Amino acid sequence: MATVAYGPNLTRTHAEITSDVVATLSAPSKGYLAALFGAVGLFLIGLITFIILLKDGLGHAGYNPPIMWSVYITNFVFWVGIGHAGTLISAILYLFRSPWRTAVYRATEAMTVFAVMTAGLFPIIHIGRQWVFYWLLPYPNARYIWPNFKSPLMWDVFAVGTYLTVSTCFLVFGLIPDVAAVRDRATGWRRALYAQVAMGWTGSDNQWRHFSRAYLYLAALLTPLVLSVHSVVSWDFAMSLVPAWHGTIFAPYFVGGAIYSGLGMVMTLLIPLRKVLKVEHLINDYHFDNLAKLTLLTGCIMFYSYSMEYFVAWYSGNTFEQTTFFRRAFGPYWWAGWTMIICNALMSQLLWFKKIRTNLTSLFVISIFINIGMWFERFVIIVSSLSNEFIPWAWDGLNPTWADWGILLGSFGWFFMYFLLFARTFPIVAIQEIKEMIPMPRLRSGGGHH
Amino acid sequence: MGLPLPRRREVPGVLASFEHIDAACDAIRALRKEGRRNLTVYTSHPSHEVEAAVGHTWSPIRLFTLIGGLTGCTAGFAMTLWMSRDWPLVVGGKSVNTVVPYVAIAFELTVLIAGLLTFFGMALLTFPRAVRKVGFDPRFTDDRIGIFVPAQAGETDRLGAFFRDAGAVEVRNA
Amino acid sequence: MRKLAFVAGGGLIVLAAALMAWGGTSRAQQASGPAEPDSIAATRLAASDTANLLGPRQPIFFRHDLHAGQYKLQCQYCHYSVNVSNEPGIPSMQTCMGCHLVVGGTDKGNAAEIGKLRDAWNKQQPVEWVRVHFLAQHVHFPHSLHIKALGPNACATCHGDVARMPQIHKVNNINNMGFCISCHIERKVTRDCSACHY
Amino acid sequence: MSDDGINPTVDRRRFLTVLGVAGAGASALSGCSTQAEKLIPYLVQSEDQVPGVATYYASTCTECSAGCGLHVKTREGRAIKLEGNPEHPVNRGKLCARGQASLQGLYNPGRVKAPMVRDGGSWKEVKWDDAIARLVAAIQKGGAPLAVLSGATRGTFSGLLADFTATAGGSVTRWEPLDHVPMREANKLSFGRDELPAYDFASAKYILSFGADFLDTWHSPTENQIGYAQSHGFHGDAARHVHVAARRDLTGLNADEWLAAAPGTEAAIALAMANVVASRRGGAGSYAGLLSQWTPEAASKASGVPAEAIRRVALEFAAQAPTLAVAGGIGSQHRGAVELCQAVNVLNAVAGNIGQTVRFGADLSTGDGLAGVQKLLGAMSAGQVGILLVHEANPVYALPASMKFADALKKVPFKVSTATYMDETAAQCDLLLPNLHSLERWDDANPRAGVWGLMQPVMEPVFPVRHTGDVLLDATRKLGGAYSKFSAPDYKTHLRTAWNARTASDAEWRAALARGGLYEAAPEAPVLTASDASFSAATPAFDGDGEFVFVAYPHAFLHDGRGANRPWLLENPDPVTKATWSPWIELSAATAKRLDIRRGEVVRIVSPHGEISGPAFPYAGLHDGVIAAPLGSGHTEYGQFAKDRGFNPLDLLGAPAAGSTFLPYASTRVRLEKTYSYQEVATTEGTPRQLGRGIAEAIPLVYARKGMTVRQALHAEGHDEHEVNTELEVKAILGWRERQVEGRKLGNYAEVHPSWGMTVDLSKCTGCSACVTACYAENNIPTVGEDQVLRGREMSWMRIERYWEGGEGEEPLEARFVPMLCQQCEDAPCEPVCPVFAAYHTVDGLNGQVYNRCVGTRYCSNNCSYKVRYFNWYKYNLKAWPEPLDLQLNPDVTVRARGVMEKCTFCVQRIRGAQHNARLEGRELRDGEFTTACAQACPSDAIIFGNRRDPESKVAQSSEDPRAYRVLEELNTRPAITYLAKVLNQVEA
Repeated sequence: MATVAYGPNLTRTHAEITSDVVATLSAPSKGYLAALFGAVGLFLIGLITFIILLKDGLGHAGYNPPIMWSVYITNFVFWVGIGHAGTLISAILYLFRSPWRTAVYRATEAMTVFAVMTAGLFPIIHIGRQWVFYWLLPYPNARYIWPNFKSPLMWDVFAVGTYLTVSTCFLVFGLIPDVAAVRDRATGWRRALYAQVAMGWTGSDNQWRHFSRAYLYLAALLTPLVLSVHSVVSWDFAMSLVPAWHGTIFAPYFVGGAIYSGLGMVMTLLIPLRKVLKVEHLINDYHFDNLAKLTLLTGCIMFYSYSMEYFVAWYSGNTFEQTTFFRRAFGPYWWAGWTMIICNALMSQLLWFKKIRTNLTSLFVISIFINIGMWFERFVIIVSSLSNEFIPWAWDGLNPTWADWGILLGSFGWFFMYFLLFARTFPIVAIQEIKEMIPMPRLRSGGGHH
Repeated sequence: MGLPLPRRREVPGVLASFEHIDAACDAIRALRKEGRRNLTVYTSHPSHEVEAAVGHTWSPIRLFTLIGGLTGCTAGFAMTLWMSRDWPLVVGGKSVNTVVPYVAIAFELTVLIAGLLTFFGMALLTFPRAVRKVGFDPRFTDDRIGIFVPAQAGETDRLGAFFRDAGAVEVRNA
Repeated sequence: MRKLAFVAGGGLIVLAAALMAWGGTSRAQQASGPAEPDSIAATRLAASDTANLLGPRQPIFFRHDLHAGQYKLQCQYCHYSVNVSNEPGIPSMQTCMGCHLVVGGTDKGNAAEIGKLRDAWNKQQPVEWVRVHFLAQHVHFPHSLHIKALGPNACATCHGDVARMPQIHKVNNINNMGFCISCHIERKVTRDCSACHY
Repeated sequence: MSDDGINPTVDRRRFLTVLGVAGAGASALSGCSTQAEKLIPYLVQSEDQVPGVATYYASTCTECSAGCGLHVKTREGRAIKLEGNPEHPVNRGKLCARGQASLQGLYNPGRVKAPMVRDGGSWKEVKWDDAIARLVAAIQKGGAPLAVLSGATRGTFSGLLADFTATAGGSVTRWEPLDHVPMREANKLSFGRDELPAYDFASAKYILSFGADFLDTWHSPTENQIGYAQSHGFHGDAARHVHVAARRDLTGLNADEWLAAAPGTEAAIALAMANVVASRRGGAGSYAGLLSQWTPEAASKASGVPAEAIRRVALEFAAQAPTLAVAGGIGSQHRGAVELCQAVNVLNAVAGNIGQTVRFGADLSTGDGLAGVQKLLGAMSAGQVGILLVHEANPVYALPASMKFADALKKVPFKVSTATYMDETAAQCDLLLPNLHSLERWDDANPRAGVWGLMQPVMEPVFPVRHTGDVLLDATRKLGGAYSKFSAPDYKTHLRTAWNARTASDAEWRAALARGGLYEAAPEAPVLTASDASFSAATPAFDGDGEFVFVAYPHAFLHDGRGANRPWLLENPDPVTKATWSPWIELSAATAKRLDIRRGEVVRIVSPHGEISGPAFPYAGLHDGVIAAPLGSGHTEYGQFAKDRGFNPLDLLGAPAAGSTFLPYASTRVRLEKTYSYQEVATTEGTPRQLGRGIAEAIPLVYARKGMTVRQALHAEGHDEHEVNTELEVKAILGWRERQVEGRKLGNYAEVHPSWGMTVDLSKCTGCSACVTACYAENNIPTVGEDQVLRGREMSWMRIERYWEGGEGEEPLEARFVPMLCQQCEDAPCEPVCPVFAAYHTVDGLNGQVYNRCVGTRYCSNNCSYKVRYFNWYKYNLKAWPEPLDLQLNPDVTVRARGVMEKCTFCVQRIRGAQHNARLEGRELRDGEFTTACAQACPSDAIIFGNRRDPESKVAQSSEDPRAYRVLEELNTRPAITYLAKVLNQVEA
C-alpha cells in the first residue's frame, strides 16, 4: 500500500533513497555550470540597468504618463504569483495529506522563497527615490511621522514581508533532518558545513515529536497566508478607482492566477531538473500527472475569471469599464489581451487529455506558455487599464525600453541563480518524508502496522 | 520529566541499532516496562509506531504558536490605531481611525509572529548545542533505528544481552 | 516546560510594547530644550584666544556677546526684517558703520576687528559671513510669525542664548524636523504638513 | 543623495552669482543663501527691498506693439514674475502668455553678454568705451550715410534715435514684421485716416471676424480678449461670433460658426453681407454702386460658402446693434488684403459701427511697413548705406529669403546691431552694442494716443550691457559738433526731461512711475463715413500653379519668431493643434484622407520660390484648398532653444512686388510631395473626443437664458443624461460620509479652516493658455523638452484640454476648451493610496503634496481620475533652467527633485503668504485679497478662486450658477473646482 501511496514503480529501500538524494549533491555537470553562469550573466545585466536607473532616474524606462506602473510592477506581481504554488503544494497539500507532494514539495518550496525574494526587489526598483524606500516601514523616526496604514502598499509591505519570512522558516525547517542525513554521509569541510545547518539534529524521539507538531502548525499558518498575500497584492489594484481594477472579483481571481502561474513554473523547473539531478525515478509521471490536474483546475478558474470580467463590464453598464474592456480586446493592446486569454484560459484546457498530462515534452511546452501568458495577464491588467482611464485627453500608450527588459532579464537571472545553487547544495527531494512513505523491514512477516 | 536539554557531560550507556522496526518497538516497550524512562530512540524519519512505543504525550510547541498569534494580532491593531492617532492626517475624506484597513496589517503580524515563535520554540525544545558523539551512529539518519539506554558499568552486559535477544543488529557500550 | 513557554511568550509582548513606547520616549529626548550655551563673560577677548570657541570662524570676529549681551542691543536692530518677513535679514554694512564710524573699539583686539570692517567699507566690499543656520529649501520658516507669537526675545528658543556667545554656533539641530515638531506639539499649534512644506 | 528633495544647483535662495559677476555690486544681493553657505550683506540697504518680501514695480511690456502695462514681482532684487497692471487701460491687470514669457527673455542664456566686434570669422569681446569709439569712428569717417532699421515701438527713445540719425544725415526705418499695414491702407482709402483704430469688443452684440485672429495674434490681443469675454461670454445673454476665413485659428475655434472661405474671397463675402445689411437697414448710401455687384450668390460662387449662410449671417448681423466686423489678420494677408479691409470698413459703415465699436483716433503705434524696408533694401544694395544700425529688428530672419536682405547687408561696409539676443541679423553685423532688456532699463512707450507707459529698471542688469540710449548719448559726446545739442548726461535724464511736459514736478513723475505711466481718457471717436472709392473685391492672384494655396500664420506664442528662444513658449501647446516645440504643416482633414497622409508623416511643400518639409498635421478647421504652417520657427541663430528647430515658412514666399506696402503671407500656390518618412508631432493631445463623459459640458443659449441647468437642457432636447448615482447609492454615500466626517475631527482638523475652491467659466475661456504660462512661472515648473513631451511627460500642472465635438458629415466642428488642473477633491482618490502621507488632505481642503516626503510610488497618479499629477522622471530640475534662467525661480516654491510627484495646490505658497500677512496684521483674510496665478492671469476672468466656506465670496456665489457642474461627478470625489458649462450660440431655427 505504501508503494501505491507513493506512486508506481518505486521499490527502493531507505538506504537507496538516501544515497540517491545524496548523489544529487555530487560534483556538478557541465550543463549545470553553463546554466549557472547564464543566470549570473542575466543577473548582472539587471544590476547594471538598475545602477543606471539609480543614477539618472526612472525616465529610462518606458513609462508614458498616465501609465505610471508598467513592466516593473508586472514583474512584481508575476514573481509573487510564482511563489504561491510552492506553498500550496508544501503546506496546503500537507494538511490534505496528499501523498504525491512529498517528492516535489522541497523544490517548489525553494522556488517559493526565491520567487518572493525576487518579487521583493521590484517595489524598490520601481519607486522614484529608491534610497528612501525604508520610509515605508513603521520605525520610530525623528520626524515623528508614521506610514499610512490605509494604503494598500503598506499592506503589501507587511504581506510580502511576512510571506517571505514564514515560508523561509518552513523551508529551513523541513530541511533540517535531511541536512542531518547528508551530514552523516559527507566528509571534510562539507560535513562541518552541514553539521552547522543541521543544528545538531539526531532524529531522537523527542526531536521528532516536537518537529512533527511544529511542522503541522507552520503548515496551518501558511495556508491562510498564501491566500492572503495575493489577495493583498490584488487589492493594490482593486482598492483603486481605475476602471477594470476596481473589482470585487480581484482577490480570488489573483489567487487562482498566482497558483496557476506557480504550477507552470514548477513544471518548467522540475522537468529539466529531474534529469540533471538523475532523480527521474523519484519524481515521475505520477507526480506530473497530479501537477497537471491541479493546473487544469486553476486554468479553469482563470477561464471563469476572464469571462466574468467581461461579463461584469458589460452587465454593469458602466461606460468607463466598457470602454476599457473593449479596448483590452480590440484597442492598442489587443495582442497582449489575446495572448493572455489563449495562453491561460485555452492552453490549459489541453490538460483534459491524459496523453498530454503524462507526456513531459507537451507538459513542458504548455508550462512555458503558462509562464508567458501569466506575465502578459499582469501586463494587460496594469498597462492596458492605465492607458485609458477617465479623461480621454490624458490617454497614452506605453513603449517599453531596454531599461524595462534589462530589469526583467535580471530578475530571471537572480531567481535561477539562487535556485540552481540551492539545488546543488541541499537535498532537492525530501528524504525523510519519502522514507516515511516506505515501510521499514520487519522481523515478523505480515504483521503490518499503521 | 524534564526537558531533553543538551547534556554536556558524557552519559555512559548502551547503544543498540535495529534494522527491523517491530523488533525495535518491542525492545522499547520491554525497557519501559522495566521502568526505564530516559531512553533515546533514533529514527531517520518520523514514525508513529515508534512514538506509540515510546509513549509520548503532547508537545508544548502549540503554546508558542498560540502566544505568538495573540501577540501579533494585538500588536497589529495597537500599532496601526495608535500610530494613526499620534499624528492625525486625513486622507481621501476617510476618518482617521478606521479599523477595516488595519485588519490586513493585524492579520499579517499574527501569522508573522506566530510563525517565528513556532520556529524559535522548536529550536529551543529540540536542538542540543553540540552533536553528541556518544550514543549516536550515522546510520540512524539512514535506515537504522537506534536505542540508547544510560546504564551504569554493572548493568551494561545484561542490557547488551537483552538487545541481542531483541534482534538488534549491533550493540555497543557507549 | 509550560513555565518556559510562558516566559518566552511574555517576553515578546513586552518587546512589542517597547517598540510602540519608543516613539514617545525618543520624542521626550528631542523635546528637552537647547543645551546650556558655553558662557564666556563678555570681557576682553582677543581674536587670538578664540581657537577653542565653537562654531565657524567668521571673517570678522563679531561678538554677539558684546553687542546683544553687554550693550543690550535689540536683535531686531541689526536683523531688521525679522518681524516683518520670513527672512531675518542680515545687517547692511551701512548699519555696522552707523556706529563704527565713531566706535573704534575699547581694546586692541576689538580695534583690529573693527579695522577690518572699516577697510571693507572703504573698499565697498561686503563682508562674507559664514552661514551657521540654514534650512533645507523645502522647509519654509516664517520668522515674523514666530516672533509675533513668542515675543521679540524668542530668538534664543532656536538659536540659543546668543547674548552669551562670543562666536555663533549651532545650539539646536534646527534641520531636524523633530526639533520643530516637538515645539509645535508642546504649544499645540498646527502640525499641518503644508504649513511649512510647499 | 544630493537631489533628495533639495536641489544642489537651482536653489531657490541662490546667491545671485551672475549679478555678482555683472559687477552689479552687492546692493542687489539677498540677505541669505544656502548653497554658497555665505551670507552676503547689502552694502547699503535699499528702502524698497526687504529680504523675503516681494516688491512690485510697474513697467511696460515690449513683446508686441500693444504695449500692455506690467507689474513686475521682484524678490531679493530679481524679477521673478510678470503680471498685468490693473491700472493700465489696455490690459487692465491681465497678461498674455507671450508677455509673461518676457522674463525668460530677460534671463535668456542666448543674450549677447558684452559688446563685441567681428574679428575675422569670430567675435571678440571689447570694452564699452572701445565699442562706442568704433561706432563714433565709423560715423566720423563720413562716406555713405548712416541708416537705421528699428522696431516700431513709439516713444521717447524712437525720438532720440531719429534725432541722432538725422544729425548723422541718415534716416530711420521703423518696421514691425507682423504690422497691420493693409488695415491702415484701407482706412486711408475708406476714411482718409492712416491709422489703426481701437475696437470695442465688449459692447458688440454680434462679431464677424474676416481672418482676423483677434484673440491671439492680431491688433491688441489681451485687450480684445477682455472685451470679447464680456460680450461673447455668457452674462444672461451672449453675443454671437462668426468667423470667415480659410483657416480656423484660435479665434475661429471660439467662434459660434465658421464660414470656410477660399483664401482671397473674404472681401466678396464681406461686401455681400454689407449688401444684405444695407438692404435690411437701408443706408447703402454711397456704396450702392459697389454693393450691387455683390449679391450673396455672387460671393458664394467666388468663395464656395453657401449663399443662404451668407444671407442668414448678414441678417443676424443686421438685426443687432452695435455690432463689429474685423479684418486684416496675417492669416488672410493675401494680395487682396487691403480690399478685404476696405470691404469690412464698408460693412461696419453700413451697420453703423464706425465711431461706436470701431473707434478711430486711438492711433495705435505702427511702423513704416514694408515700403520702408524696400526703400532701405534698395539703398543698401545700391551701396548708398555706409553704416547700418539695426535696433530691435531681425530682418534677416523675418523677411523672406527671396528678398535677399542678407545679400544687401553684405554690401553695407559697417553694420552695427543693438540686439539683446544673438539673432540672425546680429550674427552678420560687425559691431554688437547689446541693449538692455526692457525690464532692466529706463524707457517709455506710447502704444496709442493718450497712453504713455513707463519702464524702469526693476533689477541690476543680468549682463554688463548698456542701454542703447546711453550708448548714443555717449557717442554724441565723443562726436561733439552738431551732436552737442544732445545735452543729457544719460538716457534717464533725457527721458525725465522729455517727460517734463507730462510730469512737471518730481511728485507727479514718481506717481507716474508708480502707476506705470500716464493714461489719459481715450480721445472721442469721430463718426466717419467711408468714401465711395470703389475697389475690386475679386480674388487676388497667387504665384505658381500648385494645387493648394499656402497660408503662413503667426504662431500663437512664437509670434513672428521672437518667442522661439523661450522654453515656456515652446512647451506651451499651441491652442489649436496642441503641438509643442517644433512646427507642423496643416492640411485639411479631407485632403489628408484623399492623399492618405497621417499626422506626423513628413511632407515636402514646394512653391515657385522655395520649399519646406515638416510633419503633416491634418486639421478639420482648414479649407480644403489650403495648406498652412505657423511662422516663428526655423531659426539659424537665436540661442540654443531656437537654433535649427523646424522650418521657416517664409522660404515659400516670393519677394513682394516693388512698391507693395505689405508682405502678403498668403500669396503662393504650392505642391505637396510625400517623403515617406515620419516625424511624430509632439502634441499633448491624447484622445480629442469626450466619448460622452461630460468633461466639457455645454448648454444652448436658449436654455441658458432661461436659467436651466445642463441636465435640464439635455432633457429639454430629449437626450438622456450621462450616468449618475441612483437614489440608493447617493443615500449610502451620504450615510458613509457623515460617519467619516465625524471621524476626521481630530488634531488640526477639529478646528474651523477655510475651504479653498475655484470656478471656471467655460463660456469665457478661450483656450489662450495665458494661465498655463502663469502657472509655469509661479510654480517653478520645469520645461522637459520635445523628446519628453513625445512621451507624454510634460509637467504642466495646468493644461487646456481641447475636445472636438461634431465634425463628422454635415455636423459643424466645435471645439471645447477645458482648463484641467488638480480638482482638490474633498474625497480624493490620490490620498489614501500614498504609503507615506506625501499626498494628504490639508486642513483647508487642499490635496497637499509634500515633495520631500514623496518616495515616488506613483500610485496617486494611477488613482487620480483627472490625471493632474506629474512625475519627475529625470533630474528635470537640473536641465530645465540653464543659467541664468534659474534666477527666475520663485523662492517661495520648492524646486522638485527627480523621483517625486508634483501637482497643483492652488498656489499654496500664495495662500500661506496671505495668511501670514493677515496674522501679522491680526485680521481675517479678505475675499479677493489674493488669488492663484492662473486666475490672476486669465484675460477673460474665466477663473475665480476663493474660500467656499464664506457664503459672501465670489467663488461660493458663482458656484451656485445653474450652469455649474463638476467633472466626473459620478465618481463622488467631490472636487473643489466647479465648471460653468460653455454656452452654445447656435443658429436659431
